[in-house]
Amino acid sequence: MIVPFGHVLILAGLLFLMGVFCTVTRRSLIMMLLGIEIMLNAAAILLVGSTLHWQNLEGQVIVLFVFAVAAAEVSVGLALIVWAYRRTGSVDPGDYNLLK
Amino acid sequence: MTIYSLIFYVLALFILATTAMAVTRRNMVHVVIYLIFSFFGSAMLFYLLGAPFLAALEVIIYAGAIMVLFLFIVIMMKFEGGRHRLFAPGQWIPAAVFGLVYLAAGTLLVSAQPGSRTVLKTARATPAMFGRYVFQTHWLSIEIVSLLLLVALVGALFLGRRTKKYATPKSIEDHR
Amino acid sequence: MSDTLTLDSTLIAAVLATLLPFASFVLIMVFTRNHRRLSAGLSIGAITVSLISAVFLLVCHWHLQTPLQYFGRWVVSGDIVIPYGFLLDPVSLLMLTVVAAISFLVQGYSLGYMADDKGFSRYYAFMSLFAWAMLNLTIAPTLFQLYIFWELVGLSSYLLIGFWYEKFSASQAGKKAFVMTRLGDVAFFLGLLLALVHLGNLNILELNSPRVAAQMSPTLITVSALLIFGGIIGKSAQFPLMTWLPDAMEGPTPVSALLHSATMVAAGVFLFCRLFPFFSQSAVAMGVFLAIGTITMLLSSTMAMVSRDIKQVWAYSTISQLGFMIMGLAAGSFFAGMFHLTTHAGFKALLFLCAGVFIHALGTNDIFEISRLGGRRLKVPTVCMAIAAAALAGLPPFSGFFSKEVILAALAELDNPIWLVAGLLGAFLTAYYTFRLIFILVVPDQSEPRQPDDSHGHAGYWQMGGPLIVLATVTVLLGFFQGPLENFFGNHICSVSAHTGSHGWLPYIAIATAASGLILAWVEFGRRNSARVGFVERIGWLYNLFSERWYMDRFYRRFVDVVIYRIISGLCTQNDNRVIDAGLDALSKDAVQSGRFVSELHLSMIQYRLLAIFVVVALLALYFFF
Amino acid sequence: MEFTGFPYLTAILISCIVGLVVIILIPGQRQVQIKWVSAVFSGITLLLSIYLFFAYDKSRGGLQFVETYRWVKTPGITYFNAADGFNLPMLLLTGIVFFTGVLTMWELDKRVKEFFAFYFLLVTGVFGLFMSMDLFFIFVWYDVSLFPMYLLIAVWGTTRKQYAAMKLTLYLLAGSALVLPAIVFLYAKSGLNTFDITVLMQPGTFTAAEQKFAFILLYIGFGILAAVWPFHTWSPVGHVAAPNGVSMLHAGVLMKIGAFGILRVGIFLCPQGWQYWAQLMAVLAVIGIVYGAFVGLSQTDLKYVIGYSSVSHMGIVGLGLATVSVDGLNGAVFQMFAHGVMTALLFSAVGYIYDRTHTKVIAELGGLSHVMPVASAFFIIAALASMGIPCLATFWGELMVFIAAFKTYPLGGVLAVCALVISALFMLRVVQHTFYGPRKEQYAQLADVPFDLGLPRIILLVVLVVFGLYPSLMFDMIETASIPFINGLP
Repeated sequence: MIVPFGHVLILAGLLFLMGVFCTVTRRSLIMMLLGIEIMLNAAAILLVGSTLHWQNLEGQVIVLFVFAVAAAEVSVGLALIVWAYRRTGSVDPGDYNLLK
Repeated sequence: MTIYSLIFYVLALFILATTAMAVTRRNMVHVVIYLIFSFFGSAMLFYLLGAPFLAALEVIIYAGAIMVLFLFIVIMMKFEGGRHRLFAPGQWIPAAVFGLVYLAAGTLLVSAQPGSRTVLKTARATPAMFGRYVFQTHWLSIEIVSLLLLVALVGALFLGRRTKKYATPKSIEDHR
Repeated sequence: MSDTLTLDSTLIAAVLATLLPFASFVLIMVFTRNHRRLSAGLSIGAITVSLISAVFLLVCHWHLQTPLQYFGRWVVSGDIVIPYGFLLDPVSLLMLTVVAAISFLVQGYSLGYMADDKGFSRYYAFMSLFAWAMLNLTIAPTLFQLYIFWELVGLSSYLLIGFWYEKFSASQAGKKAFVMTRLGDVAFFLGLLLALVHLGNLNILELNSPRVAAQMSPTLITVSALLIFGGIIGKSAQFPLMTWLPDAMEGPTPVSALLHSATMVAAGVFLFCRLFPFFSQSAVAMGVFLAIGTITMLLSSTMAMVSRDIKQVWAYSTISQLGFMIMGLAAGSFFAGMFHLTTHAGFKALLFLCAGVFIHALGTNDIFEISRLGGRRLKVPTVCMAIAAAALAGLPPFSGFFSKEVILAALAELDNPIWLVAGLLGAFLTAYYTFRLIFILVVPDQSEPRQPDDSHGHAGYWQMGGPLIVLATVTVLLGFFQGPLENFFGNHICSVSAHTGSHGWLPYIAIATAASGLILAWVEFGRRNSARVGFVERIGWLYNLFSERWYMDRFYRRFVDVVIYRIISGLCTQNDNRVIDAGLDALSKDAVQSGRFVSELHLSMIQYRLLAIFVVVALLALYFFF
Repeated sequence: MEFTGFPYLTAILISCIVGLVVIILIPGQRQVQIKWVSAVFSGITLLLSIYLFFAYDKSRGGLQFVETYRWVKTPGITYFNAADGFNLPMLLLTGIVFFTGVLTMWELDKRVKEFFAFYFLLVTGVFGLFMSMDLFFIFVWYDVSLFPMYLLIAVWGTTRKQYAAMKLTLYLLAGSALVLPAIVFLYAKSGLNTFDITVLMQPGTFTAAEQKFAFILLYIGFGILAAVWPFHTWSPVGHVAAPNGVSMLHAGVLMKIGAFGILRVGIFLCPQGWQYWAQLMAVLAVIGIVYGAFVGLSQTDLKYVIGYSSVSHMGIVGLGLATVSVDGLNGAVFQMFAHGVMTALLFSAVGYIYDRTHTKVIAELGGLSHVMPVASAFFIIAALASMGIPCLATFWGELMVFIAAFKTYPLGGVLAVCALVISALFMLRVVQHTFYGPRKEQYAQLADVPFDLGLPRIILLVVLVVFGLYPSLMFDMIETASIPFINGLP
């Protein structure tokens, strides 16, 4: 007997919100990437919780894949950031407005 | 209230608090450190929720590999901070509005979900059990993911090459 | 009554009388603009034929029993039929003759007066247009036709008053005349529509028949009579709309003579005569008319007392005499109005034409100036003007005496003596201002040194003199035709003569009033060593009041400037620019702006885009789950 | 394909299109040739429209010169042209204004080829709209006539031409955006699978509610083009900016398209909606009449004054349509015709003056009667027509409308009649300040209008006078359509 499922949902939800907040408000590419990590983590927590809820191992499997994808994403993402930083000297997303 | 639930709430508070601290820090190194704590908390939560293997992975991959990667980058690049306000009003106000909408939607969703009141029972998926399940049902996906990781590795290497052309940082205005 | 077009001599004469001036107008405008003599010849030829036809018609139908009508289909639309035709009855026959005669004389006179003008051909074209409109107006059988030509008279008077268009004041006067009469015409038009809606047609004879009362309630009759009278107010320069007429003196003097004697302004009184039986069905309306006529007469008499401009004096006197005619008609005497209209046409034309000779010869409008330059040595106009002035003042045996006497008799018939008193006061003032002018002109000014000036041996002098003599003869003789004329109208079924001749004392009082006016004028202006200053001019504020036309003009000017131009027109324009246009521009700017905003979501910083994505997802979630 | 006799109506369209093609084929440097070709082909359309006007059998009435061709069968689109008492005056008007407009632009020397090509395209649309009896084609022609307008103003215009062209186009497209849904709505609701107006106008096709809905859309949509009061601001701006020949077409014909559209589509298909909304129409029309006159009073630009007088006059047309009576329809259609000719004359006269003096500002002009009496006379007569002087055509249209309005809406009628004074005031003001007054030095060298350039003005003037002296010519024609239509109303 741990907690009602809803509490896990709320925890994951709040964590996700923080991730979103971090992603969209911090003016730094690295912080954006970190925000994404927070969101992924929130999703992972939710998936683990739902595994317990429905007594189905599938959720944990997805978390496994999430970790893998997160690792790949971070490596490529950071490499991109570094590359872009070298090229422009800025990690401020507001400076990347060449589309305008 | 059982001891498990107490642990859950403590962990939840810990995760939320460290994450919140991470989001609001100006110093990147601090951010990363806080997040590492947050991920440690998450790992313990996983353990509590019956996923010891994933808890281990969380510690190894997230708190270990990914965060350390971030740490290296942050330290290596020496991004100057403090140029901007931490939260520009033009951004955090819409984000706060979104947050309210999100909270409202979330609250409604959670409360409307009949399953959300069912209390979770303790259970445990041992690493052996988990591994057997994964490789019985998802072996192809595992292979594809491993390929993905390989590609990511190559890609990161490719991007990380120092080319002469872009050796010196330039301002964006020069590219306009 | 003949409703079909049969070609008899009467019809041919009527067509000739009414159509030829138009033909000459078109011919002059299109072909002979650069041939002065040809233009004048065309115009005068046309009006001569008109005059002969008119006289022929008058003589032929002297003993006319029932009115003759000729109709041709002109416009048919739905259930509205507008015929074109002729109505021949004593009123129209007499008026036709008068109009044709005056037009003829004025055109002959203009040969001399306008000889040096570069717009000679144009002048004659407009004259022809005017004659055409006026002649058709007089013999219109329906109010519609009358209204149409009424408008055309307004138009041609606009063209003639503003004839010297290089003068700003002239074009301004023309505009003023047109707009003010138009104001009356709108009322006229509305009254006409009111009658049309309730009666189904606008035949004048049917309007005048007693059957109208069966189809229209008394209130309606009153309202439509008052509205139609609005047209008379405008055209005949009655009380609220009288100020255009003095300004209309900006036109060439023959034009003033034509406009203010027998034609344009008389058209209003003519309309009153035309619709006399219809109007007299409403006692209220007649009362209003009487009041307006009286006010007009007195007001304009006072204005005439202080004017120094010879044409202005006669203009004011025209207004006052028109008011007098309206009084007579409104008092219930059809004959009084019509008779005075006829006599007035003669002597007023004479007055203006004489004034024209002075102006033409001496080059000034100021009476003191004319006197100083020796105007009295122009014998023919001086004598003619004296005759006409005597007629205007109502001295026997000139024509004005007889017609004024008839009007006063009609006023005496009324219950309230105040109208008679007002009439006598008017007669007194008329005699005063008339002879004021005459004395100023005739009696040499002792204070000024005499200047020998023989410049009046002018080329056009006798061309101008001829019509004067003819008119002077008419003025002297016409009064004695009162009896036959009365008989002529007696045959007319509509004639409601109130003249009973029971006021044997009235002629003496009238003569006494006129004579006292004359004597006062003599004391102030005619006597040797007189100060030549009228009693009004000694009272400063009264002089100002009179010479500023009771401030009516200023009021109108201010009213038009402030209310029409600045407030209403300004507000509408502002509304157009600031509200409608600016609103639309703002709308389109907002549209562009919102387009920009939407494009921001595509083009702006990645974080905004992300935020937008999240918001949309959240909203979609809300939408799909609830 | 059903043609009864020679297809005169199609011949008009064909002569426009052939003219257009020929103009395109001629090299652009040969300006004189292009002008002659334009004159010849527009002359052909004029002759054809005159022929139609007189060949129409008034005793028989109804639709004549019918040409039908089932074009696209599935949705029921028919190429269906016909002439009746309503559109023959409009065709005649278009022919007259087209021809005289070409002659008025005789002195054009900038991109002549393109100008006349667009001019022909515009007129093709106008002719097509007037003669078509098929909703689909009416909409297509409507848009065909709108689009060249933008270029004609934006390229050859003068004052704030970009703004004016853009505004006009947006306005008119907004109008067509209202018309299209209404047409589709009617098409769908009828269930008859046809765009044929004669079929759709049978009583009972649409319920009262449907008619009310569709009519208000059509009224506003076409009303924008007819400069109905709150939607009028495009028209003065457009008049001012457009080159003179285009102003003539624009005020003379294009605004009539709006009123004619209300009549042909709105009133024909939705008679009940028409009766329901008539009060609104009358109110807007009266406001337009009075308002246009007052705004015209304080304008400083010659063409703006004419533009606002057009707003006022189109209000009279609207008032006539709003009365739901034979007299009102007669008056409205007559007024459309008369106003078209009159405005064309006004703009044509202004065009000559503007080409010489290079200004349209009233305060800068003055004393022009001294140097160009004939040119002034044209303007003055047209101004008199605009004031509603009898014996010029506009008088009769106004008269009929006022009579009808006085019967139906006494108050509105009174107000509209009172506006006559204001319109007299502002027209006389313009005449006084432009043509009267002392001779001005800077204009002393100008020449009066020669005969060949005066020709278009003479034609317009003659038309104005002929229909002013003998209006029955037109009323008899209109009545063949209006009386059966009003009698056929439920």
